[in-house]
Amino acid sequence: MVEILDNIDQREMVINMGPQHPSTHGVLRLELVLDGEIIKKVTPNIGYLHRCFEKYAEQMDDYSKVIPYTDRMDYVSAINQEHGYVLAMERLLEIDVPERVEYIRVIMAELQRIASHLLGIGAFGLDLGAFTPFLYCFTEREKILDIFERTTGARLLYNYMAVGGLMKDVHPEFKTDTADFLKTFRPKIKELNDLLSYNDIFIKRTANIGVLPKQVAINYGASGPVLRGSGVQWDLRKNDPYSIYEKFDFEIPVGMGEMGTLGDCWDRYIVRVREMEQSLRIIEQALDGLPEEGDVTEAVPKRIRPKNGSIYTRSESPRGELGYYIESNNSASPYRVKARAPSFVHLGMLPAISKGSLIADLVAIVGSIDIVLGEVDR
Amino acid sequence: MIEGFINNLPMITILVHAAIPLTIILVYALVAIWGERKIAGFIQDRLGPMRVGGWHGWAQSIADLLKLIQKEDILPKDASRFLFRFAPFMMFAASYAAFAVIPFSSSYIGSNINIGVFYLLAVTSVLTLSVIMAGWASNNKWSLLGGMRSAAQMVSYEVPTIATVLTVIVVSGSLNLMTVTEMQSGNDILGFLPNWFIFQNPFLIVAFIIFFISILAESHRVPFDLPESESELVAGYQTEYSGMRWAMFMLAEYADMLLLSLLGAVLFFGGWNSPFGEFMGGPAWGFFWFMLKGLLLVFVMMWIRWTLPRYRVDQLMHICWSILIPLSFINLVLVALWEVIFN
Amino acid sequence: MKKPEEILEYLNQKFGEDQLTLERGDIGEPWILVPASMIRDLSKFLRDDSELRFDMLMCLSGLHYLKEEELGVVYHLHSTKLDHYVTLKVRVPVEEPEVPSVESIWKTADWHEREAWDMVGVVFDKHPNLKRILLPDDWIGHPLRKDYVQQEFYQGIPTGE
Amino acid sequence: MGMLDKKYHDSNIIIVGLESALNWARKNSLWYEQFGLACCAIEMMATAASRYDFDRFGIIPRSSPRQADVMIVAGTVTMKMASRIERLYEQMSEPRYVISMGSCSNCGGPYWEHGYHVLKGVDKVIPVDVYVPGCPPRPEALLEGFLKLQEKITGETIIFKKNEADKKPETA
Repeated sequence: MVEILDNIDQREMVINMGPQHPSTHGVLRLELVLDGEIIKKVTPNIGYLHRCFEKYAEQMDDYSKVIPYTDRMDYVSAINQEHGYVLAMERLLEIDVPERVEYIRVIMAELQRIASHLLGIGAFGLDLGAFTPFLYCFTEREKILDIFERTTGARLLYNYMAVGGLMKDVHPEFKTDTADFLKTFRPKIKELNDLLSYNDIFIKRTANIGVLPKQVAINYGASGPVLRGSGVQWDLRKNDPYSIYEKFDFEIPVGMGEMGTLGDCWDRYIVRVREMEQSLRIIEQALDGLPEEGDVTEAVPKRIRPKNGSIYTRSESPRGELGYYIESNNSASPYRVKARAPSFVHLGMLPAISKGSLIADLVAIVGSIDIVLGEVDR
Repeated sequence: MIEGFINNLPMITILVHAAIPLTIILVYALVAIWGERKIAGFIQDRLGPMRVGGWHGWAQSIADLLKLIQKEDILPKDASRFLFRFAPFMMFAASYAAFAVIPFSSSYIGSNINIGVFYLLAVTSVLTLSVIMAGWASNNKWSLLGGMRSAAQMVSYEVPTIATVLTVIVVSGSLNLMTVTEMQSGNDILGFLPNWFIFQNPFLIVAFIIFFISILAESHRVPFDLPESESELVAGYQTEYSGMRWAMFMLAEYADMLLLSLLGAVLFFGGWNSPFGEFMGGPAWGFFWFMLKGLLLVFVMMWIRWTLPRYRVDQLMHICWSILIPLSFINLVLVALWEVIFN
Repeated sequence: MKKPEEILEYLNQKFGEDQLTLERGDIGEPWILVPASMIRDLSKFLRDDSELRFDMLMCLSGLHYLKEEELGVVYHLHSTKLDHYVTLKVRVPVEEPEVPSVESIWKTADWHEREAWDMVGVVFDKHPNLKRILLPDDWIGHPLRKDYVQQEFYQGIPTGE
Repeated sequence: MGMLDKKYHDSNIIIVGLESALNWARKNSLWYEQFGLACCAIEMMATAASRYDFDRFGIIPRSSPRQADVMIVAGTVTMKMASRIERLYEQMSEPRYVISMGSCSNCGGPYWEHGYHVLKGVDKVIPVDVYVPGCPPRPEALLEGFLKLQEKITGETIIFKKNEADKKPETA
């Protein structure tokens, strides 16, 4: 650090990167203690979007009524939230689900992962001043939302999965639509790479910034692209396979520190871009294996009254490890539903990563850990 | 023709010489703001303004202007009143005053002083002052940061601008912009190329590139738009401004863009000389060619804005001090050598 | 890949027979009931022991048992190296809800414990700054208590209909 | 707007001409404030993106409240956020409008019953001009909300203050 003469009166400036700020991805307040533009201390204040999900889950008089509220937790990847909750319930009640339902769920979850990453990457580019990639990503995302809309009827929050099956079967042209999307989307990733990923200014703004070492990541409980960005080969779809993920072969992209040190913003970003390609591979294999016949609502129990017990199930949401701890006490309404949100944990790491960086870097770091406030505040 | 009528009524001459650049700037600003939104729309494959006033929303900027007039003009309680009010007008005055020496066409120039370039660079350095004034006066932490950033950026980017302008003066030998343009008329380089400075000397192409980068930074356009960077400092030094005061900042920014592009056109692309030599010469055509070159450079600035991300403050300084400045001085020496050897 | 039962035997050798008991509901996973005073050094042992190496605290949730008048804290641990899981549960009476904080062992517990304090009212002693994290600081009561009554007004704004 | 409400009692040719010009200008350049609360913010961004494109109507985002005319309350307003929303509304310069987007900000939405921390409708804190129903409303619904706001603006007169406009007597 540059040494400052002692007689110069230098006071730190406390500034609120407040609940309304163009690049806090929603209502997050960061109290910054600044010395010039160098950040001495960051204290995130959250809770501006606390919507009482857990209290609501306890008041619902039926386990399946909680599903619309899980959508609204991480509203950018609603299908993955439902998938996590539904998996937990099926493990608790030991229901086994028909093959066709599992395949449709995996296809929808991977499509939602691509849509969520597109938004995360677009917003990250927007934070660094690149306005156009944000709009190109949204154009692609709209195509995925069209597929969801024809199947579930909604664009963003679907309430599509039920405990033990699905609300209703997929749209007749679901397979052809998804296949068309796969064909058109693959060259678009290359275009995005040319425009943003290997853009020299983008690399200068993201390499060696917000470095998250491997050990700190694990100790802080990081997961998903943030953990993989630091070089840890950890993906629940491979390491702790749930649903039918072990049927598909796909790699887990891991940050290698190509552009700077291992675990910087660029690594976390490029892991998300490469993950989209892997999701495409999964969807292709799942589309081929999708069984034609099978009623999707046959295994859905009429009434759910689990005996008392508890279960903790984790699934790989686009932001990381999404866990549901459900405790039942022999009644129709859940006794306790606790959602372990990855963004909540990643935001807890922010003070540790961003000490001594500039404001512009802090914006890049917040963009690279890709948080959604609905999930942080639940 | 204009000279005869004006000389014997001094008051009228001042008004006319003041009014002509003002109308050019105002008409250009309205068209440029609408143009930027259409270009942005085109680059991002969307439509841009369509509904306002009929064909492709041509009346969009007029609607914006009329609305901004109706906006309440908020003066923050403990902002320093006079500086807060004065900053936008000083900023526009700085770039507007510099239009006096720009030779719009062979028969019209504001004031044909022989230190044209020197005057222009001196007046535009007042811009930095007004941005810092705006940043400090609005008593808002974000604008203070924006103001400090712009202080560092605009002052340090004047050095490469002046260095590259110097290389052209070395070739042209005179500071008067009218004579600089006259020297570039005719087209006998390699038979068909117009002998603009950029073709006369290969090192002047390097000089133009450095010049273009530094005028991007001078008028704080992306990738150097740190003083009012949207995503970091809310709205930079403009955070506290609303209504017409903020509109004055927008006008000043677009006027500054036009001014520096026109300067680039004069120094490197032969001002009002037509690319076909005598074929479309003459004062009226001269004005057309001159504005075309200026607007082309403005178009490139807008094009860059919607494709590149933004630099960080220290990277900005690094580029200026350790790349652009040494390069521009070396280029100055090389241009001088080339001149000595070949002419 | 250790089963919860094997982990319990391993722990019993270390911490004595009567301390920990393995409980199992009618359905779902078993958990180890841990007395509150022991939780911190048990966690340290779980993380540092070469046999166990639980380096990741997946989830920490607070509960309120109305009938038994108790507050519960559930820890879900996972070892990324040896890939096994364990669930610990601590139950404390509602009157003195003190539970030692494990923030020094797993950094992620910092926010999870603040949330448990905010929602259920479990006091984690020796926690660096135990403040409300989700609700505003001047909020009355802990919402996830079964007997929680919602306050009528908050700073003059009606919370009800 | 009430600029001239002291001098004239009813509209006449001069006022009508000026009025319609000012209303036309205010209607066609509504700059919304770039901040979103929850899921509706994602739909707001999708509306600002290429397919639905706010810019066709002259609507662009402005990050500072000073330069914004419309505040789109896109998402759930919680108790902690209520005072911030009020503060932001006060920062906006005068001819300002509020579009309450989504059933959460209209009336508490899916969180009306047990949502202890959710404000049951943003109109408890700031005056709202247009309510857009839906959870989240489709981009077309948000655009419809803007068209409704534009109709409301064309109805405004500079003779009476904004909120007294609807009480003005039914003269010609």
